[in-house]
Amino acid sequence: MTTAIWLHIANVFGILIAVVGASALLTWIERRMLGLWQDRYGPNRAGPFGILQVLADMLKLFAKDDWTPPFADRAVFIIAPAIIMVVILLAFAVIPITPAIGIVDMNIGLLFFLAMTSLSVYSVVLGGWASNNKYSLLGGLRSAAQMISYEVFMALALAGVVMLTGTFNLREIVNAQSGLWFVVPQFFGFLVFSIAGIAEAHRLPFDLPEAENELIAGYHTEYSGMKFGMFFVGEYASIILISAMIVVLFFGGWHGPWLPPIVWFLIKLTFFVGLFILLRAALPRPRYDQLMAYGWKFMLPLALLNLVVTGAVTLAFFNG
Amino acid sequence: MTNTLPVLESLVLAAVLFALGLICVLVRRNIVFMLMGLEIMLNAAGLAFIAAGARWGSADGQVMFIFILTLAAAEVSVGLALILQMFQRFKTVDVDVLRRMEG
Amino acid sequence: MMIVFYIAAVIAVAATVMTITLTHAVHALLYLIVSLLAVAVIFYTLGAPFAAALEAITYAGAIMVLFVFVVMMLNLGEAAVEQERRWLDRRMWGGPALLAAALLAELVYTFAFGIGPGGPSGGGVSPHAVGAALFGPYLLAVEIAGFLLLAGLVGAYHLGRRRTDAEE
Amino acid sequence: MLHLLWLVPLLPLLGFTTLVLLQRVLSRTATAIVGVGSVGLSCALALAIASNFLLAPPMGGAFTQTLWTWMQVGDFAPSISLRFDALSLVMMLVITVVGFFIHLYSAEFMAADRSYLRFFAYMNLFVASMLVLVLAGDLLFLFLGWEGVGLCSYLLIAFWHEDPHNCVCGRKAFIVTRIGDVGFLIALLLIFTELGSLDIHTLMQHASAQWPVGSPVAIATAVLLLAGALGKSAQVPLQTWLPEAMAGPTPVSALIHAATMVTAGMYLIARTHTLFELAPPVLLAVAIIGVLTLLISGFSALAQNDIKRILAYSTISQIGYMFLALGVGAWAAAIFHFLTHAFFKALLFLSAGVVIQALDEEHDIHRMGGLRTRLPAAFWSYLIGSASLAAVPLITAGFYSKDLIIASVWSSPLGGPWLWAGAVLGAFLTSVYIFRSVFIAFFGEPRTLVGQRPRARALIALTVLSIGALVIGFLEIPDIFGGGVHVLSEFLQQTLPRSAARPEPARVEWLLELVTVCISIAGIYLAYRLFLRRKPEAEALASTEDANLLRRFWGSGFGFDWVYYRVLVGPYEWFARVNRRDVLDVFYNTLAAISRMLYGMLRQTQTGNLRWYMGVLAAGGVVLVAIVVLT
Repeated sequence: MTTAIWLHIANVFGILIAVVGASALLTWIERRMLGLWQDRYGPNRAGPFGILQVLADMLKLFAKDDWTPPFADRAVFIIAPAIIMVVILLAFAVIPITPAIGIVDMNIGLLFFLAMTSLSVYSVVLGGWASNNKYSLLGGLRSAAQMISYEVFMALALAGVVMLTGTFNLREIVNAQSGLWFVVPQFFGFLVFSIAGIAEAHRLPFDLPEAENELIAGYHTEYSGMKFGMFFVGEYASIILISAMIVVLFFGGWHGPWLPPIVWFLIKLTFFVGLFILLRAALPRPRYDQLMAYGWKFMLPLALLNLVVTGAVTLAFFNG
Repeated sequence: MTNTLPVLESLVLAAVLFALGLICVLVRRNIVFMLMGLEIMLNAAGLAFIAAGARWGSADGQVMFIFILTLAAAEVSVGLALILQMFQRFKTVDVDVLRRMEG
Repeated sequence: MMIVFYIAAVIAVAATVMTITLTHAVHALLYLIVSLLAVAVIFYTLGAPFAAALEAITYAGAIMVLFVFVVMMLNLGEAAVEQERRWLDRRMWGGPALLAAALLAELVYTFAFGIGPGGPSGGGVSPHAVGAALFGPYLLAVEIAGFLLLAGLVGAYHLGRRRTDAEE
Repeated sequence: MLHLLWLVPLLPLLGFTTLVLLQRVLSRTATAIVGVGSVGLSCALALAIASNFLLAPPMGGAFTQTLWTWMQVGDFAPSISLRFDALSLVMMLVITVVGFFIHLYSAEFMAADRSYLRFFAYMNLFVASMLVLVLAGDLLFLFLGWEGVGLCSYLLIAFWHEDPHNCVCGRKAFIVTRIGDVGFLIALLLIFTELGSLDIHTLMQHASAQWPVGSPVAIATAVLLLAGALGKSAQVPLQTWLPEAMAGPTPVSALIHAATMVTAGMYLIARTHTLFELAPPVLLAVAIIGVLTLLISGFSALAQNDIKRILAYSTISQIGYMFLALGVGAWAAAIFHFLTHAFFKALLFLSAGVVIQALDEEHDIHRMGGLRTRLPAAFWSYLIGSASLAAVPLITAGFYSKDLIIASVWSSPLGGPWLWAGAVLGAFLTSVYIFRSVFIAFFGEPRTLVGQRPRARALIALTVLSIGALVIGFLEIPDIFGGGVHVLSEFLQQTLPRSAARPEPARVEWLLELVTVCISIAGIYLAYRLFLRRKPEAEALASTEDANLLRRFWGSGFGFDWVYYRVLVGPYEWFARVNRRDVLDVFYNTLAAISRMLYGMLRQTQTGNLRWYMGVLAAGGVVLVAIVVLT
């Protein structure tokens, strides 16, 4: 009993630290990889390959004066960056990394994930609003509309997976893919989910809320110090989260031959994180109206079609 | 799950939330707050349904909650559009201004 | 479980009280969101995890975002807060509070004596059962709810249009 | 062939619908083709069916065609059914043949009218309704045709509705006939409740089986049916509408108010003769009304100056003869007179129409004159029609039919010397007034210039009708004229009972014959003396005080309109005037005031304050829950 509790605690803190650490590390990895693809160096001075750059950035952010602009709404301004950290880290609680590693085995794990991502909107929206700056406000408004819209397609894309497995439990979903990864029967679901995931994490090319060249970093214009750091790390954490969900839902989670489950999971995860960074390097940023039109006029019908076809096929052949 | 569920307590909580929402609707002059009060009341009703559903172990409570949710979504979308419209026309969120519509 | 319930209940009530007393719309909304999340937790303790998730996703995650969105669009500023403070005259609370108290008393009385003896049969209701009920006996209601949403969509779109002066 | 019967009324109805639906498309020529053609087709079909019927009579002398059940409410199941027998055949033939020629004439007569299409639409609808009336096998279906005919009559009298006077005339016709129709409707209800059926054949059988002769219910039914017939056929006391009905176009007067519709009452009585035979007092009333009518309208016609009004009163008077014939049980004689009358009266109206049009809407005979040479076609047709109407012996159709009626009245057990005397006096009057119009209008000095002359279509119609007005009479020739011919009465015996007249010795018959012939000739001679030869003397006589009074009295149709106005219209208008500030309204106004007061009080709650509404709503909720909790 005691062992179980300790194991659980180890699980919790292990994942927590791993995620935060990985997110921090990702800031460096991204810059290096962007440098690679864009034919430049990236941070390469501090430590081997510049890996200590992470530490340097962290020190800088911590050391900075924790300054709140006088015109800002103080309470909300402080809460906003915390929200994204909290909800993203909470969402990791339901991700089954291996049969042994994973914090809770919730029977509504998938819904919990959706709930957390939908709450992450507040971080951006409130941050933008509390800054009391018109660029930030614009960024906040954009993110509210964008994230609410893409949440719809995201949930609809996942409904296909739920139909195939008949459960919201992520662990059971992974187990259901021991034979065939759902990326095959749910390819369109995967496509929609990935794109919506990028939008939810407001990563390039869907980083309209923080578009540097029009909104001067948008919602986090006024942020500095560790509050900015939380936004920053939160964004990378959400990349990892989306990648992890893709792995869990569509690429069989820890399943794979020869290698231990944790390794398989990490390999797949790394692949998708890399893919996201590559997308950032490769794609231009659309206009805001293009983004919304794309979502409602292409993604939504696609997701609905996927849903209908999946439902029809399930009903016809499995009749569960 | 054989342990007892806090049904009665939930119902009381729902009543309290409903009363608070009612106060909000009655006291506030700001139409945004009135809409929020309505949301509180709707949510309290949903809570009561869930509690009742849990009391009988029936799915009907949650079904009703889902319908309330739908209702709330539709209500809020229209209500907020009305607020925007009102603000655009009267430059205020004070419902008492709307008295001029008195017939 | 009961401890979780009581904590959540207290949070819900406290947050709601804050919602209805605060003068700043965004702050009030934040408290309302907290209240809704607390209610979601209560749903979970009542064995309705599906409803809890929906409460968080739809209510807290979508409907409230709309609220925040609109408040942000209105962007009333400090003056509105001041005005709200003036409007919230102490004298105005009496009547509504009395009315609400009467309603509350009646409801509690009903619950206390109306729920009857015997422990709740209990038992959580799985999402599967809810879905089966929704698309079984309640199918017509689902269709009607769909129509309601469509009407809400059209209505909101129509009302939200910014009319030009020529149209007035 | 007989099963095509339903097409006969349908064709004009199709013509009507075509005209109405395509009114924006059809040219004038097309309108005429549709309007006249539909009736022409119907006429041809009717002739074919009639010959078929004559060559191969169906079982029982009647052919019944049930198209469908109109409605079904409990026992009440009137059907859309047609019944075709000798009576219907004669009526149908007259309606279609005369109707067709009048349509043909109208195509020319109305050519300059703005509402050409509307005219033909109404006319077609009228023909369809009239055919429904005479072919219906069910009393309710008959009533449909009856009302359709009334509606068309109204529409056509008020055809030139730009002139308010025409509308007043149309309204008068509608209202007066409606009074009779109420009686008819009550009769329908009575028959249905008493006999349980509205099918004419069935109800006749039931009636003769269930009701003894002279039973109150039979009398009541017959009286009510008679009321309907009086209204439609313009008999005393409901005759006042027909002179006013001359406000419509002349072909309308010819078709509706002379040849066909006004005989509907007579047809109804003939059709339901069983009921009337069960009520001898009513039959007597029919005869007396007939005599009264023919005398009153005969005197009235003497004092008219409007050529169409003369003809209108003459129509009333001739229908009076038919009623007289019906009343004395000479059914076939009535139908015979109907037949001849349809031809010669249509002829008279059409030739009068030619005159009126030629003289640019001139109706007054005193402004005419000398038209004999200037409008020969009109003169000859008018003369033939007048001769037929005045029963000029041997060569005219009117002679044979009127003679048959007068002879029947004498010899019938239901008739008698008094009725006979009235009929003879009427015949004398007829000769006088009609030849008065002939001599004044067509002889003497010309007074008005002649404009438009009749062209081909009108001439065809006039010729055919003239021939009809002369030869139709040979269907029925008394025995004393060398053997005698009884084609029509033999034929009608399939449907109508044989005339109740007792055979008279030849001597008496010769005497009666002589009287009628002399009366007719004497009338014509008197007219000749008064209005052509000795005009100044006659005018001197007419200008005396008493004569003027008499003329005014006769001219106003024995003052029926004046009496009706005093007795009915005046009091009604007085009551309406008095009641303009409705007494009963006080009560309702109080109610309204109370509700307005309550509304005022309730309005106070509608503050427009949203929070107030919410508060009231919540308080209501609290009260409701309290009621639930505490009970």
